Formats: sequence, C-alpha cells, structure tokens
Amino acid sequence: MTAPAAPAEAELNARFEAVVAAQERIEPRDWMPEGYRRTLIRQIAQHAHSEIIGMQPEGNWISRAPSLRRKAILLAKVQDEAGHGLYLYSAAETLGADRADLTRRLISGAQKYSSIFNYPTLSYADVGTIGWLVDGAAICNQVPLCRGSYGPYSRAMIRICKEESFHQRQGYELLMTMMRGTDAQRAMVQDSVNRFWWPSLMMFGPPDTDSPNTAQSMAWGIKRHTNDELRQRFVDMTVPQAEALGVTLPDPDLAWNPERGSYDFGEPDWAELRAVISGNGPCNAQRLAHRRRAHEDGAWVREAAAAFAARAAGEEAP
Amino acid sequence: MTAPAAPAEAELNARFEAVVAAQERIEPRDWMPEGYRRTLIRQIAQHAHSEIIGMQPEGNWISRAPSLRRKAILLAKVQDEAGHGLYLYSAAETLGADRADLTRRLISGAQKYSSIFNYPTLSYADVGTIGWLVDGAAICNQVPLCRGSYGPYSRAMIRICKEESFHQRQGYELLMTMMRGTDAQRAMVQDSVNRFWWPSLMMFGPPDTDSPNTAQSMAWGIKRHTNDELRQRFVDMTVPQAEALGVTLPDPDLAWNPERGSYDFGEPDWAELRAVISGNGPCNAQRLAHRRRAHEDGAWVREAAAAFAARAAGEEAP
Amino acid sequence: RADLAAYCLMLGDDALVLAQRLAEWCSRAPELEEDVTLANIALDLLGQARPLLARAAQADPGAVPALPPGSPAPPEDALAFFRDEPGFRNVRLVETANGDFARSTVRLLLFAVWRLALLERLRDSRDPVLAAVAAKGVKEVAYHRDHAARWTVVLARGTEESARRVRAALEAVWPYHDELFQSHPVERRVAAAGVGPAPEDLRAPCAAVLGEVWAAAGLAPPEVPGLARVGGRAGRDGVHTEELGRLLAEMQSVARAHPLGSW
Amino acid sequence: RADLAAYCLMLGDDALVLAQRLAEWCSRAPELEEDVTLANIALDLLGQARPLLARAAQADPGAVPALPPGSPAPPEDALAFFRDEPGFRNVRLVETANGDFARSTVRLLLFAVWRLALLERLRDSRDPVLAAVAAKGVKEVAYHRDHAARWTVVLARGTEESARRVRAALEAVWPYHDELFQSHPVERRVAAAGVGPAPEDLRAPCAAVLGEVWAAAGLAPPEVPGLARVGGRAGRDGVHTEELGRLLAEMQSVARAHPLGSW
Repeated sequence: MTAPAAPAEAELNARFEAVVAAQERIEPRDWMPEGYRRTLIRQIAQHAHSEIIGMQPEGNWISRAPSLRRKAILLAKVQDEAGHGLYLYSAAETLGADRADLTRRLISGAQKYSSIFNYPTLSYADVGTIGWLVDGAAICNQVPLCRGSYGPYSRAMIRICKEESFHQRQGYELLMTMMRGTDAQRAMVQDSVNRFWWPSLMMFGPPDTDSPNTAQSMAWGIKRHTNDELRQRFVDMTVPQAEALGVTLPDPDLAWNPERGSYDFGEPDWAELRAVISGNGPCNAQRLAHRRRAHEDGAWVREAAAAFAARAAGEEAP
Repeated sequence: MTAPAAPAEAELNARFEAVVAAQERIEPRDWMPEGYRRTLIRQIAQHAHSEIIGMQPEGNWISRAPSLRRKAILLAKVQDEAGHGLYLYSAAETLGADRADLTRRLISGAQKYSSIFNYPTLSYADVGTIGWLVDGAAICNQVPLCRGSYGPYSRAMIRICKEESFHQRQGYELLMTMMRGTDAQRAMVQDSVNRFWWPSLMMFGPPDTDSPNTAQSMAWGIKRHTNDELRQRFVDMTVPQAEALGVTLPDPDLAWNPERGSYDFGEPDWAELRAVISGNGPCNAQRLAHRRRAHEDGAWVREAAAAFAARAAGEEAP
Repeated sequence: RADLAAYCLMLGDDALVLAQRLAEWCSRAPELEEDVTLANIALDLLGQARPLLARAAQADPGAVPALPPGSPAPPEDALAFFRDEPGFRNVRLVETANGDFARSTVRLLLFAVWRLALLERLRDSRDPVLAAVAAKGVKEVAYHRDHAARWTVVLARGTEESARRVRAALEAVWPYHDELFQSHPVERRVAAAGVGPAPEDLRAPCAAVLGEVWAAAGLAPPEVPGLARVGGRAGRDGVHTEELGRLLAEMQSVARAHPLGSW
Repeated sequence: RADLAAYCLMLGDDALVLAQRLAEWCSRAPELEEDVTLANIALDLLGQARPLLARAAQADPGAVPALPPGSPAPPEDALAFFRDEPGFRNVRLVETANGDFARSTVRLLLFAVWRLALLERLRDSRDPVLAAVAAKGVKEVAYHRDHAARWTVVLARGTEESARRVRAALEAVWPYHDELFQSHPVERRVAAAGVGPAPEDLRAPCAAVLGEVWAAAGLAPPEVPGLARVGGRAGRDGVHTEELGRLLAEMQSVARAHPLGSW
C-alpha cells in the first residue's frame, strides 16, 4: 500500500472552505488552516476558562444559600460549570491543545476569561441575576456557536446551551420568588440588577466598529453574528422579562423604537470595560489568586495520582 | 581586691531557707537550690503558657461579640492575657530560662498549660463564664502566689491578680446582664455554667491524696495551700454568686454543711481530667495547632526583625 | 415520637453539616473532576438531609424553631437555618474543618463507611421514611465510600509527600471516629423500637471494612482513645467543637437576616 | 443632617471594619508584643467608631435600622450589627482580607497615613463631635502610622523573604489606595459646609508622607490605576468586595440571633 500523495495546501484550503460554506462540520482529523486552529483554540480555551472562573462568583454564596432547596440548585449549577469546563477543555484538546498548558496560561494571565466574572457578587439576589442576565447574555452569544463549523466545539455547545437555558430559567425564577417576598428582598433584586445590567451588555464585546477580528471569524464560520447584533437581540429579549419581574433597568435611554422594532438603549461605560479587561476590575486579582491557589494547593494530589498510576501501570506490565 | 571565698553549699542553703521561712523574697541574684529553680521555671512557664493558650477560647468570640462595648471589653481582656504572658516569660527569664526555648517546649507539648483551655467555647455566655468561674478559680490559685518566695514571680502575680479580679467582675457582670435578658439568653448562661462548672473545679488539680509534689512546693514557699483547700475556698465563694445570678450549679450533691461551715460537693470526673491532661481533651490538638501555626507563620517576621536589628547595630558601630 | 424526631435530626444533621463542608471545596479541588465529584457527594448528602429534617419536623413539631408569623420557610429550612447550635445533633467528626485534601478524604472515608453500614440496616426500619431514605441512600453512600477509599489508597501509595499527608490526616481525624459508635439514649430507644440499629452493632462491620482499606493503603490508625467529651456530652447531645459555630453563623446568615423572606 | 450622618458612617465604618480585621490577628501575631500592639490599634479604632456611629444615629435617626420593639440595643449597636452590607460606607481597603503580616502592615500604613491627615484637619470641624473624635484620635493614629511605617521599613530591609513579601503586599494593596481620595458627593457637601476636609486635599500630604516611607524602605508602589468601580460605585456608595459580606455575617451573627438580647 502506498501513501497517497499529499494534496497541495491550496487544494486542502479549497476543500476546507467548501465544507464551511456548506455549513457542514470540520472534524479533528480534517485539514484546517493554522489560523483557524489557533483562533479556535484561543476561543474555546477562553470559554473553558470562563466556566471555571465563573464558578467563583456564584460559589461565593453556596455556603450561605438561604434555603436547602436553593443550596442544592446552586451547588448543582456551579457543578455544571465545572462540567462545561471539562467538555470545553476536551474540545480544545481535539485541536492539539493540552489542558495543563491551558490552565497555566489562565493562571499566568496569558489567556483571558469573560470579564463579567471580575464583578463581585454581593447578595443572594446576584445568584438570580447571574442566571437571568449573565447566562442569558451567554446564551445569546453561544446559541449561534452550536452551528459553528468545528464539530467537537459545536456539539459541546449544544449540550452547554441546553444546560445554560435551564440555569437561566432557575435564575429568573429565584428573582421572581424574591420579588414576591419582602420589601428588603425586592430592594436586593433591584440593587443586583443595577450592578449587573451594564456589565451584561458588555459581555457582547466592544462595538462592531472596534472589533477587528470579527470579519475573519465570521468567514471561518466560528462567529455568526456581530457583537452589536447580539447585544441588540439580548436587549430586546430582556426588557419584557424585566417588566414582568417588576425591576427597572438602570438606563434612562432605554425605550421602544417602533420604527426599528427594537429597543434603543444607552452606551455602556466602555472605559470601565477596558479597565476590567486590562486586569484592573474589582475582582480580577482575587479570581486569579483563587484559581492559582487551588491549583497550587492541589499539585501534591495530582502528583500523587500520577505516581500511583505510573506504579500501577508498571505492575501490570512487568 | 580579692574575691570573697565561695560559701559552702550547706551554708547557702541555710541562708536560703531562712529567707523563705521569714516569708521574705528570693531575688534573681540570690543563691537558690537547683530544684527550686527548676520547679519555679516549670511553674512560671506553665503559667505563662496558660495565659497564651488561654487567649484562644475567648479570642474565638471577639469577631462575634454582640455589642461594640462587649467587643472592646473582650479584646482588651484577651490583650491583657498576652500581657500577662509577657510578664511571666520575663519572670522565667530572670531564672535563666529563654523565652524562645519555652515557646518551643509549649509547641512540642513538652510543657503543659492549664487543662481548662482544652474545653471549647460554644456561646457568648462562655465569655462570661470563663471570667466568672475560670478566672475566679485562677484567682483562688494565684492570690497565695502573690506572697510566694520568689520576688519577680510574686510581683508579677500581684499585677496579674489585680487584672484578673477586674476580668472576673466583668465576666460576672456579662452573665448578670444576660440573665436579665431573654429566655434564650438565660438558657445560654445555664448551658455554659453546666459545661464549665466541673472543669473549673478540676483547675485546682488532683485531690491532695494524689498530689505528690505539694509538700516540697509548700516547704519552698512556692505553694501555700493544698489543692483541696483551694477548691473548697472556691466552692464556698462561688455558690452564693451562683444564687445571686439565678443559675443552678450542675451538682446534685452540692449542699451547705453547717458543721463544717462550708459547702459539701460532689466528686469531679477525674477520668475526664486525666484524658484531657494526657492530650485527649476536646481541644488539645486544636489549641496546640493554632499556637504552632501562629509561631511558624510568624517566623519570617521575627527573622526579618532580627536581621534588620543586626544590620542597624552594625551600621551604628562600624 | 420525640425520639424519632431526635434520631432523624442526628442523621439529617450529619448529612447537612458534611454537605456544607464538602461544598466548601467547590472551585478549590485539586482537579476539575474532583470538583465535580465532591459537589456530587455534597448534593447526595443534602438530598438525604432534607427528608430527614422534614421527617423530624413531622414527628415532633415542637422541635421546629418558632419563626415570626408570616414566615414562608418550610420546616426543613426552619430546622436548618433557625436552629441554634445546641440543637444540632451531628457528630463532631462532620463539622471538623476541611484541612487539606487528605484530611477531607479520610474524614469522608470514616463517615461513609459508618453511614453505609447504618443505611444498609436502616432499610428495614419500621419507620417508612427512614427506610425510604436508606434504600435510596445506600447506593449513593457506597459510591462515596469507594471514592474516599480509592483516594486514601492513592495518596498513601502515591508520593512521599502524599503519604506523609494522609498519615497526618488519619492522626488528626481518628480521635473523632469513636463518637460514631458511642450510643446515645435516643439511639438505644430507637433501636429497641426497631426503628434503627444499635450504634455498637456497627462497630465490627465498620472495622472490617476499614481494615481492608488500611491494608490496601499500608496505613494504621493511631492507637489513641476517642476525643474526650465535655461533662459526658458530645455532638449527639448538642455539645460541639468551636468549628460548628462559625459554620452555622455563615450558613444561616442570609436566612436569618430575612426571617420573612421567600426564596 | 443626612449628609453629616452619612459622613460619620463613612469614618465610623472605616474604623469599625478595620478594627474587626485587626482583631482577627489576636493570638495569631508573629510575636507576643505584636499581639498586644495590634489589639491596641484595634481598640483605638473601635473607640473611634463608637462615637462616630452614635453621632450618625443622632444626626439622622432614619439611618438606624429598625429593631423589633423592646430591643435594648443602643443606636451604635443597631448600626453595627443590624445594618445590611449596602448600608456600610467604608472604603474597600479596610475590608480586604488580612493576608500575611506584610499585607496587614501595608494596609494599615496606607490607611493610617490617610486617616491621620484627615483627623488633623477634622479637629477644626464645625461639628463638635467630629472635632472631639479627631482631637483624641490624632495621637492614636499617629502611633498606628509610625508603627506600620517602622514595620514596613524593617520588612523591606530585613531578609530576602521579608522584602519579597512586603513588595507583594504593596502590589496587592495599592489598587485599593486611590479610593480614599476619590471624593463622594457627601464628602464634597460636608467639605463645603466646613465639617470635613475635601478628600482630594489629602492626596498631596499623604503622598509626601508615604514618599518618605518608600524612600526609607527602598520600595516603590506599582504604577497601576486604582481598582475599577462597579458602575461608578464603590465602598462609600455601599458597593463592596466579596470579603465584606463574610466579615459581616460573622460579626453580626450573635447579635442577629438575639435581636431582643441584652449584653
């Protein structure tokens, strides 16, 4: 049997682009452009890191959940986030990345995670608001990724989006329950929404005019909509939910625009977003220190497991 | 000038015994028998260690003190205990002991501290009960030490006893205030007294019949009363205070004996005391681990201070 | 019925307090897989605690703390969040601080071996709720036990560091073990009524299971007596360690700040 | 008067929260002398907090949380133990975790330098209570500042390890520093009324004092901007870090469990 002649790169690229154009899936063994691979690894890793760091703001309230039912719901949710992290690291590994290496990049600050998790959670209402607004925004960002061109990633996203939708409904339900409770609870919910509304809008990234990589990612089928398109979709979806809840969104410019058939809204504080992205947000240092400490404190356990496995393998095959 | 001939040991001892018999004070530069020195160092060190370890059970409630006034009182009290530890280590140093060495002996378990601190503090009432019963028992033990034969120790004890009396009154006053409060508070006080009554009685040590070192210590003027004498004095003093407070002491055998002019009382659970003394009490491991950790965590600071001082001394005298 | 309530609180509080401790690991575990597993174990225990607390409330409504009129908190939450420390009847073992991973592992091992032996017998309880909780719980706790046993062996036979740590953990946790088998008057009466096993009867089967783990791991528990009690009282009597007060202060803080809150 | 109350809460909460943090060192300090000193500093700050909270309550009774009828808690305790987190107006600096001794030292240095500059000016306040608190506090806080400055120099010039730690501490704490000088509308109105200084006016004198310490220690603060706010809000607006919630849960636990208690 002779090996088939290696097809020229141009031909491979043409085949790759045809698959993407047909909205079919690229699989791990398929040829792909290096830039596509690199971009995907970075995006998937960043997404995985976000799930892992995202365990902290909500995890902050597990010990203080005010009912046993809510404690179970919250613990299960944070556990799901760990699970999402696991799928996503696996998806990145199908592209040749190494989980330990990605973890090192997270801890050293070389790779980012979603800036939303650099805001503090300051009351139990924040658990609900993160479910409603933050998971809601994440879903808007992620649903299109379920139709993304890279198979393992898009399949992981299908599962993740399903669970995120469940979390979002639970968050909204918590807020609804609190709004039917005491005045103090209603005030907690409103305060929480005041703090998380703008950061949620910033989750869609900078305005399209400032987003240089969007075009290439859309061409590769990694991204399907621009930041501003998704942001608008999120606002349009959320405003009626806020009304049903009975909370005020903290934006005086928010108003229905019958001509566009959409809501007009104000400009997020992009300077604050830049501060947070550049490492200066309220919790950046805390989140990374927490992750680093867990990683370092666990090193001896991972080493023990590796040593034990190596010895067991040696005994099996003497 | 010629050095005076060294007097023979027998003569020195006779002089020492005369001073003790006259109830005068031995001072650091005076000759003293080695056994006296060793016994005193051990006793003073154990007393100092008790002050330091004794910071923990009460310190456990500083962060949770239920009023700002009580927080200030408690913090000041625990601070006084650190201060007592400092005087006592200084007194031990006049006998040639070294504080760092004594600390090592405490941490390694080679030297003991009062077993009472191996019981947990489980409610804010315990702060009051420790003041009333534990400080009260300590005062009964310590007042005679103010007339002890070794000058630096007896002078330290005068100051310490004065402050302990103040702490005892504060503890009693806290309990009195709580007894005038809610039912839940009264129940807290009673529960606290139930837990601390017997351990307080055990603070006077084993019954005289089991206390082999008492005779020598009394001859040397280190100890002035037997364990059972002091225990009886404490009971007689405390029962009327308990009545004034409105709490029941958890001893069905407690009764006034008009013939003795004293209270009869039941037998403490000496097996429990032995378990606690032998390291198996509810908090022994915790107390030592806390102290060890503080000591180890602070090592780099002490080293930095020493290095800085050495450099400063070097720069002064080039 | 007061005995049944007290007994349900003992078993429910053991599960609740250990679940609270295990949940503290969340986002701090040595690897992601372990984050998932420890959360699962905590969820299982929380799932056991809830019907047990509800059963306690049903058997003896007087055991439930009084809440202000209008409070929507169900009995399980009234018991979990508004009961004061002396009302908690868990053993001291489960409230001890997590320490490092070795310590949490050994603590879980000792607890799960005992609880599995208990639940296996409790399946035949005359109380239908206890029997149902046990029937469901046996599978869960068997997994907890196996997980803790596997890690105990891995750590003991891993590196020098891990072996040192697991020995220190055993040294630290072992004194809390004996309390599980010291029977409380409530347990004796419940056993006499055919509702639960006698705690001493669990001693031999637990020792056998642990013996296998020690053999596989090459470990030996220290020869020390159980931790002393306080005037004869310990966890089952509501006399705990200093750790529990802080755990409850944190756990109950939000619920107590909003006694009329709906969640 | 609402402004005066808010201002007293800012200064009182700074002192209360830092006292709570410093008291956590009790029985954990690197040497006994330091145990005594840190407790003293905490006591001084607690002593400053109490009249400030009482003054806030007097100036604006509406700022005091409502307690159940019959509660004997004085206003200072109602404010300290029954106020929810968003009502606390301390800067985020004072609520940050103690960390190691270097971190607590640097935090105390930054705080005490600022507070001394503030109290020196506050002695001339038109409000007699603030003027009295300041007059008494100046001596105390001068001692706190000197103590922290001395240790900063000792650590920076001690061993390699201590120098590394104090640099890491400065790196970690510095982002919280700027918030002290960012003036809040309440502070601006209070300044305009001659009751307190304008926060920005303290920037230069504080920088001068700190500059001397850095020079003596051979340290340089990192060139990073202050920690970002949350939608423009920070500690003075009741928007804190995640640390404060746990601190308050613990601090308030006993008082809240007994709202009618006498202490």
